[in-house]
Amino acid sequence: MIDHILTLLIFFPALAAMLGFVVAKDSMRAYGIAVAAIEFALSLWLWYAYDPMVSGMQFMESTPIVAAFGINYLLGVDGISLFIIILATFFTLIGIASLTETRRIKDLIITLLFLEMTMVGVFAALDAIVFYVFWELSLVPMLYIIGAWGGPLRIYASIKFFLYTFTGSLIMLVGMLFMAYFYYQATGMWSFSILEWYRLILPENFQLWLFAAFFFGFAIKVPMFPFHTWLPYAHGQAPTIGSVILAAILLKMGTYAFVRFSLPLFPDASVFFMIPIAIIAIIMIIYTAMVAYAQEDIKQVVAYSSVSHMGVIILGTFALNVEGVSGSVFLMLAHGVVSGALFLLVGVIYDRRHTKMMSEFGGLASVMPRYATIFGIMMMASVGLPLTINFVGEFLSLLGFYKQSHVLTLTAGVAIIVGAIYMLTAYKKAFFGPVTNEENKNLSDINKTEMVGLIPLVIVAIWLGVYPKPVLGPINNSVESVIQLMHDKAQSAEAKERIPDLSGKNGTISMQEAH
Amino acid sequence: MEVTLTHYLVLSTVLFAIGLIGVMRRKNLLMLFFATEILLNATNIAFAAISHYIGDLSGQMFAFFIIAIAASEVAVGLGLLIVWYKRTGKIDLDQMNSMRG
Amino acid sequence: MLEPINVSLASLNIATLAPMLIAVLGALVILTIDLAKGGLHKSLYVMISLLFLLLDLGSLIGFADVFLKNGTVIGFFNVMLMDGIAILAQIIIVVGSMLFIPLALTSKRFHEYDYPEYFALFLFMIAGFQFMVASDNLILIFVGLETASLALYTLIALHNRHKSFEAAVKYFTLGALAAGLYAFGSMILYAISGSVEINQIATVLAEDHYSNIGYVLLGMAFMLSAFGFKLSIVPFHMWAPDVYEGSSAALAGYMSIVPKIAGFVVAMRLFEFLVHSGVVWLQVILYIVVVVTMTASNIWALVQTDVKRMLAYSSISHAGFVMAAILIGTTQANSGLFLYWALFSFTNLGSFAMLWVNRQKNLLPGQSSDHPYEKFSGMIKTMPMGAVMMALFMLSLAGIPPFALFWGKLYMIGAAVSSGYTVLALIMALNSAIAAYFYLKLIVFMFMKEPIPAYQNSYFMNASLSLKTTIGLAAVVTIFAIFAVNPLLEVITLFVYNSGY
Amino acid sequence: MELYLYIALFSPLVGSLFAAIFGASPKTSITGYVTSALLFTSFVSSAILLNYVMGGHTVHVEMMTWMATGDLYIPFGFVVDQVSVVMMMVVTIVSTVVHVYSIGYMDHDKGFNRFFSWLSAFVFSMMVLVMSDNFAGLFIGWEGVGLCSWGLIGFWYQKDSATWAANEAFIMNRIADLGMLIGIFLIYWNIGSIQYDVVFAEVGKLPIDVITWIGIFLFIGAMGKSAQFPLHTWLADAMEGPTPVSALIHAATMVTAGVYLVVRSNPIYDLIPNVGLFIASLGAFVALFAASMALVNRDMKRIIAYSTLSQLGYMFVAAGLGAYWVALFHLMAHAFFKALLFLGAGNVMHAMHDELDPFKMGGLRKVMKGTFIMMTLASVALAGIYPFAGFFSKDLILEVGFVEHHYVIYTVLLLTAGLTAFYSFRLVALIFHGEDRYKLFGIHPHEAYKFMLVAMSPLLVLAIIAGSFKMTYYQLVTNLLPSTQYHVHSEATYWIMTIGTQLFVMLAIAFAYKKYANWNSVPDGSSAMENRFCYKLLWNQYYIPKFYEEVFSKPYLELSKIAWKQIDLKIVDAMVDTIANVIYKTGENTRDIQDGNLSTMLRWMVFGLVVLLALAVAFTVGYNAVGA
Amino acid sequence: MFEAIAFYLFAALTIVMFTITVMTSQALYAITAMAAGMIFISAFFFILGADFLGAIQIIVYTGAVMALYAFGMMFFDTTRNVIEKRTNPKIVFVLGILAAVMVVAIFVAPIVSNNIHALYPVEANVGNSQAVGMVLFSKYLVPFEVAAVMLLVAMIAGIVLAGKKMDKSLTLMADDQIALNHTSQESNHKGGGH
Repeated sequence: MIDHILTLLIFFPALAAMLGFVVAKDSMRAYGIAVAAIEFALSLWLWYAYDPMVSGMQFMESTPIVAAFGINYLLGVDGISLFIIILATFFTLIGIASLTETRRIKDLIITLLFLEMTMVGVFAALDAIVFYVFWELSLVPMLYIIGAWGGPLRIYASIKFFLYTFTGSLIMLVGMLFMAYFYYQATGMWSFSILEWYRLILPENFQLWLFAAFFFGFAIKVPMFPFHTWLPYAHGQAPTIGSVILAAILLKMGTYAFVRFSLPLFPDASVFFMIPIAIIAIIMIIYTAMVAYAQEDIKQVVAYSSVSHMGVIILGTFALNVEGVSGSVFLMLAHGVVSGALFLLVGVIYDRRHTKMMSEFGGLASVMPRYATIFGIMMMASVGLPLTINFVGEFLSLLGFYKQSHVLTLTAGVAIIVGAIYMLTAYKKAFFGPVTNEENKNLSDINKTEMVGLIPLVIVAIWLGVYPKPVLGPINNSVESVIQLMHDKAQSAEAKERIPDLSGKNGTISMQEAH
Repeated sequence: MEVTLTHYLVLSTVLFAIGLIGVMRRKNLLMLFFATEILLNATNIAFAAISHYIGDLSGQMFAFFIIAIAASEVAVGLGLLIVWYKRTGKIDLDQMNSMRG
Repeated sequence: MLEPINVSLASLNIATLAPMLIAVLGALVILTIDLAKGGLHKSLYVMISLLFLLLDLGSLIGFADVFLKNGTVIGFFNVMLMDGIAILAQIIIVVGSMLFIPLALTSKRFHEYDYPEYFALFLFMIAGFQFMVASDNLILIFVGLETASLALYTLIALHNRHKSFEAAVKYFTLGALAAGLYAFGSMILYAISGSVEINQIATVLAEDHYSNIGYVLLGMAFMLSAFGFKLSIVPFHMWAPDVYEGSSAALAGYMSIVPKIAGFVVAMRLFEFLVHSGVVWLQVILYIVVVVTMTASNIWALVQTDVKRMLAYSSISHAGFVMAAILIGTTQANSGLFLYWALFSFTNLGSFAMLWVNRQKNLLPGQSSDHPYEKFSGMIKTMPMGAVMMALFMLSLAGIPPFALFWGKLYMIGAAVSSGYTVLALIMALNSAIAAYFYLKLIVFMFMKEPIPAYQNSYFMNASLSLKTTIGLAAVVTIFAIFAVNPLLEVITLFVYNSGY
Repeated sequence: MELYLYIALFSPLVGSLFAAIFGASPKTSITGYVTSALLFTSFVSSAILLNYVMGGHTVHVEMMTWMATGDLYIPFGFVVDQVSVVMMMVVTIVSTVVHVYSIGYMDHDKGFNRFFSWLSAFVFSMMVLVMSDNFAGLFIGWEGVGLCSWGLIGFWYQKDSATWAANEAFIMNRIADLGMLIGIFLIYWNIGSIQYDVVFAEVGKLPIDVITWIGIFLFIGAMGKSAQFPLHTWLADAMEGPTPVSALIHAATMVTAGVYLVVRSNPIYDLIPNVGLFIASLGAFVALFAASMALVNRDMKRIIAYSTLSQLGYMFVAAGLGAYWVALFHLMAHAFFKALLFLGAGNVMHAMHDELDPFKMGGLRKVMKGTFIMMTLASVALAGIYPFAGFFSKDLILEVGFVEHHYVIYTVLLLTAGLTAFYSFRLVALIFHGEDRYKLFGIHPHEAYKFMLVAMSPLLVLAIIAGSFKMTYYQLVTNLLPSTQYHVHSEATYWIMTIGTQLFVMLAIAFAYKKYANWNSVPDGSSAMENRFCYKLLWNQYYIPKFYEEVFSKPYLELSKIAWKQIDLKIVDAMVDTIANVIYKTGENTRDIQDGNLSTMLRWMVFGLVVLLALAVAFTVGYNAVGA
Repeated sequence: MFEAIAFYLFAALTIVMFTITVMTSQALYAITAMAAGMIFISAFFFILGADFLGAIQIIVYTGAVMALYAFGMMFFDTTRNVIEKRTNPKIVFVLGILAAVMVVAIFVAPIVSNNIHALYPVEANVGNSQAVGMVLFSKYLVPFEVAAVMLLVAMIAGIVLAGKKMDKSLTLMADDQIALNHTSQESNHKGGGH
């Protein structure tokens, strides 16, 4: 069974969703929780069975689908994808467990389970087409969630979300086909296996074009400035659960894909585009932080903050060294946990007041102290306080990029300032001050259902901030092999120099492990 | 002053163009059908001429089949027109405007 | 004196006629039964048609076997040409017909199904298409084309309402013009090559080193116009939306599949040798045509208010997409064409069948067409299964993986990329994105809006067991296409490659 | 000893968590007792460690790995050496006192439990800060104290000014923290480690410009935490927090973290005297600058805050000039008397029902004898009168300036010493002497709880006698810090200087008493002095907060709004929508091509044909041209 | 010479006739002119030695097709003046003439080819009809049969479309109406039988 655990992980929720059609409406939540819990347990088992000392792919599965065109059902996880998968199952569980939606809950849970399949699938796929299949398929449940349970502008938002990402990924698809064609030219065989592609060394000008093609798909998904405008709408209109999953997992697909595709496939292009992308990342960081600061709707603040944080992730990714990339992968998890939690928290107050305008709140800290506390913890995590999960990622990302450019990192580091500005201001507006609005006077504090969702997130946010090693270790090992691969493949002198050579360092790494 | 294949081809073209003009110009469906007949006939001349000038029978065969096709078309076309006329009392194509866009 | 011709029966390969003859025979049987006893139920005729189509298919599979062993079979003085693409196209034609004919078994009565002649004409039409693809003789192609077309005009008109007559007349008139263009084009080709067989024309042209290039281009311009009509290429597409709207959904779906594959095969025979000979004009023209057709029809589809009309424009767009195969001209592209069309036929079968089961007999006040988007509003709440199915087909049409059409698109774009048509590949990709909008629009209506009570009665009004089965079949194929792609692709590539395309 | 280290470190955390459990519930006194007890435990452990360290040992533990990736390896490592143990002692003493004091001070506050949770958490963070054996650990504490400071300044969150001040403090600190982060990055990429021992051993091998950058960036971090100009505005605003908080955080411990950082990084700063000089100059400037603002302020706590700022300037002067042990010594002494001063002010506030304007007090010595004595003595210590703590530490700094031949700095510091004495005793005089102006406001002041006064007494003792530990302290810390002795070469000069300074200071005190001891009215802004430019300048803190408001805050908000409404919505987003709309509109506008008329269709077909033909002709011409 | 005169004469006649067909607003003129044009075309066939084709042309076109059209004209009552709304008449002529000009532009170049091999050469000693017959029933047997099917299709189509059954549309009738209609027809039928 362990040999096929990835298949199991991917298709179990889908299967369960099918069966879910039979389950009675009022029992649906319990069913959903059960399924998600089993799935989560499976993913934990995956972690347990994962050998952290191995940097390559594990639990590989391979079955030809379209042999004539080189498409295989090829799965595997390494340190980079393992934890995002766990994050996905974790958030599905938490999302369903703390679900407060009452309208057509059966449809919602079935949709969520399908969504879980696609999420796990994206991160487990090692074949570009399989990856693409899940990547695109994930749009559909999300479209439905936003469009059917969302706010007044939900249709506009959902279509915008769908079309925007769809357009980007189609360009990416062309890139993938190109890649396969290059592989075909080089070897005489069709293959979409990423691992096979890794072995190709492409001429630099092709790398640039292909990088650009992939970039569109990933950048829109991330979303990177200036392709980010679908996100505020999507978040603004989506129901809580939709925002949570979107922020926690779906956005990670883009950044994950950068690590999985762009870096190892196009090392020279990565170096070539490093500075422009870093500049975009910095614009994302500062500009969206400013936009977040100007928001009146607390959910939009969190939404824009997501974009801002994704900028740091991108920056770390394009640090092209172990510290930066590990940091960005870790920050993906961190941002998932934190922004997911923040959206859940916004949902809590939305459920009570049916508004997200900060001007409607004020003084919530005295009415809902527990809520304010949890929100505060998560806000501080979002701001990147040390010993919270975000700090580890942000620190490493910025640290990594510092190697590449001092000035840009300094500019990007403004993130920690502007992040604090909008977050603290928003927190102040919503929670501090006297209770001015009559409607807020009798709000009930967080209830058990909501706690179920939030407490684990708080625990994770602090636990991994204090002791990131169990996660960071496997990530590090896998990232090292990626970086080494990049170094070996790099052709231009600049790329050779920018991407560190780790081949001589294995000894020191194991020494550090011994500490 | 020899008549060459080119003469026939040009003649055919001219007739074909007349047919095209008719097709575009006519609003009365029946008269429009006349114009389609002209198209086919124009082609027939050219087929026969080519057949003659290169000494091959295939062209004549083609023309033969075109005549057959023209005849069938007339049958079906008139059938359609009859139904349409029964319903609307008109065969003016400007009246056919229930679908657009 | 004329020498008597000695022809050995064996060299005629009469068997090459078998598939078409089966269809014709079927039609005659139906007519005979009707003569013997009138007023029989349509289900009888549906089943008879199915049976004969099954026989037809059997014979085609037999040919496929022969083809794989001995290669192309030529019969009847080189008139019949049973090569790989002919067989493939015929299989698609026959299978497509078999899928659509059960849609006649609606629970409501519609005028055309009261005619046994309807089924006879249907089979004649299939025979016509089969002749069209199984020959490279321009005469036989023409005759086959006209047989099929005339039958099709009638089938449309038999729906017997105002719009269907209008559709039939429009289709017929434009068809007549197209026929004229075809004839004129053939004439020019004949003038420069002295032959009406495409192979022969190609040979002669090559031997002449295209010295009469003006004539060639002229002929091709006419041919392209004629086939542009058949394949609904912009600006020869204008019949399509009106005809689709005017005819019954079942027939509209059929029209979007079967006639076009026949057209594609002929277009492949006719244009591809020129593309391969490096006739820049054709490459440029085809490039423009493909791009314009895809894009323009997608843009027009965006603004439609009727689902069937939207699907009409979408079919035009898909045809344009597939036309790219002819431009690219590699084995991969041509295989992609067949793969695409095979998958497309199932998806489109599903979507049109969904429209068909939801067809009302009489329009509501204020309703101007059969299937306005509003009709599907909130369907998830009233007809969840139906809405899911419809959404499935829409997603497939939009090219969302892993549904059927995605694989076709993937392979086609892949073919474009492999042949250096990068910009084309990008345009194809971006067009899919534009197209996604109007497919999504229907999904939005079904899943995200509130139901409109007036339309509640029209859902599944027409449904019968066989319709549902058909839809189910289409859905299954659409979902699980992923498993069918590889075998299909292998077979198709084998056939296409061995036919020299 | 490791055990004591862990006890010292973690007992505040345990206390904090314990209090946090009751965080949202109404007052439960037990939280106060438990946290105080735990802090006392921490203090005892620190004392034991001090004793151990005095024996010439250090304790260095590595608890566990924190971050390890690539070449980066950051453990949770803690070191108790001569420097950190001094800080530990300061922190634990002051915080124990403050905790006990707060039990009384926060007696009637709804957020009693929350307060103790935050306060203990602060102590924990501070302990992490001082005990860490690497820069990342330091940064944890660094940000941790920032967080707790935020929580405590904004403790009364219903008050808008409090939360505003909290945010200001946090954000300003963040600006500095960025500098510190960059400093850490620089260290890591140049040395490959951020462990103190490795860094200090290796730093000498780096090119001097790199070291300079490291020094600058680390100091930027220190500037924020220690509220040096231009990041100083938050400290005065931070007085919105409860007074014990001001005593502990904004006087004794947190704000001195910057000094600690520079002291700790002495091997780095030793290599870059230019940066050191800059630090010293800035310190001197801030000393004078802050003192000047204190002269006219009418907010008791702000006056003390400016005095803190001023004293921090002194410390930086010492640290910048390489007299690290002097800086640390002043840090320690200052912690005691300044905390005492603040706690005294807290008593006054309590008595005066949170009235802060000393002009509205007067004559309080009659009702608050204990507090009066304590505050006066603390002020004496602050003014640097022999034999109080301030004399030893502050005069030493003056000497350093003199010995190192920085006479400008010396002069500035001397002047500042006079100002310090003046404003300190202005405050004392206004509060405790003169007429009972508070009666005008119907307030009935009362002395604080006894135990609060008792709790303050250790600080009083230390403020008086701390100077006598000078040599012991010197012996201890110079194990780690450069052991430069600062003696004026000529005995005569030394005596002239010392006595001169003392006289100058006493003169200032006398002047303050003369001017304010018999004050009898509440100024209303109409007097001539209050309308003078200088007064207004000082009163408005040199218009710096306003400047920040106008130049940074408001434009940033405006810019943000522009970024959102003009750029994001109207350009970036509109662009996307425009593309979609153009496509859609194209459809709308061209759909009439399909007008449903058969004639039109036929014409379009012929049109298509004509286009194809035209192209055919054109290409034919082209082909022939090429062929010819 | 004779050939040339005949060609130009008939060419001119045909063009005039067809122009009348296309341009006139009198339906009767149009059909008459077209019939005449058809006959003139058959003249070309005879000139070109395609006797069989000429005969067919006269029989099928001028006979059958024209008769059908004449019937249609009477049925549709269009023997009189046909009023047609003209929209953008210029475009029509511009497009038509452009098409012609461009085709002619190519056609004026003679066909250069050495590789045209007559597959079924016209032999001087064989009559045209005989030759056509030989080819038609060997090589073109299949198209011939398919053409037969096509005519069958056209016949069925014509009958079905023009039939009485089309007068009532089942498509538009509700179920109960159909049932009603059906029973009334049945009873009519029975009644008629009695």
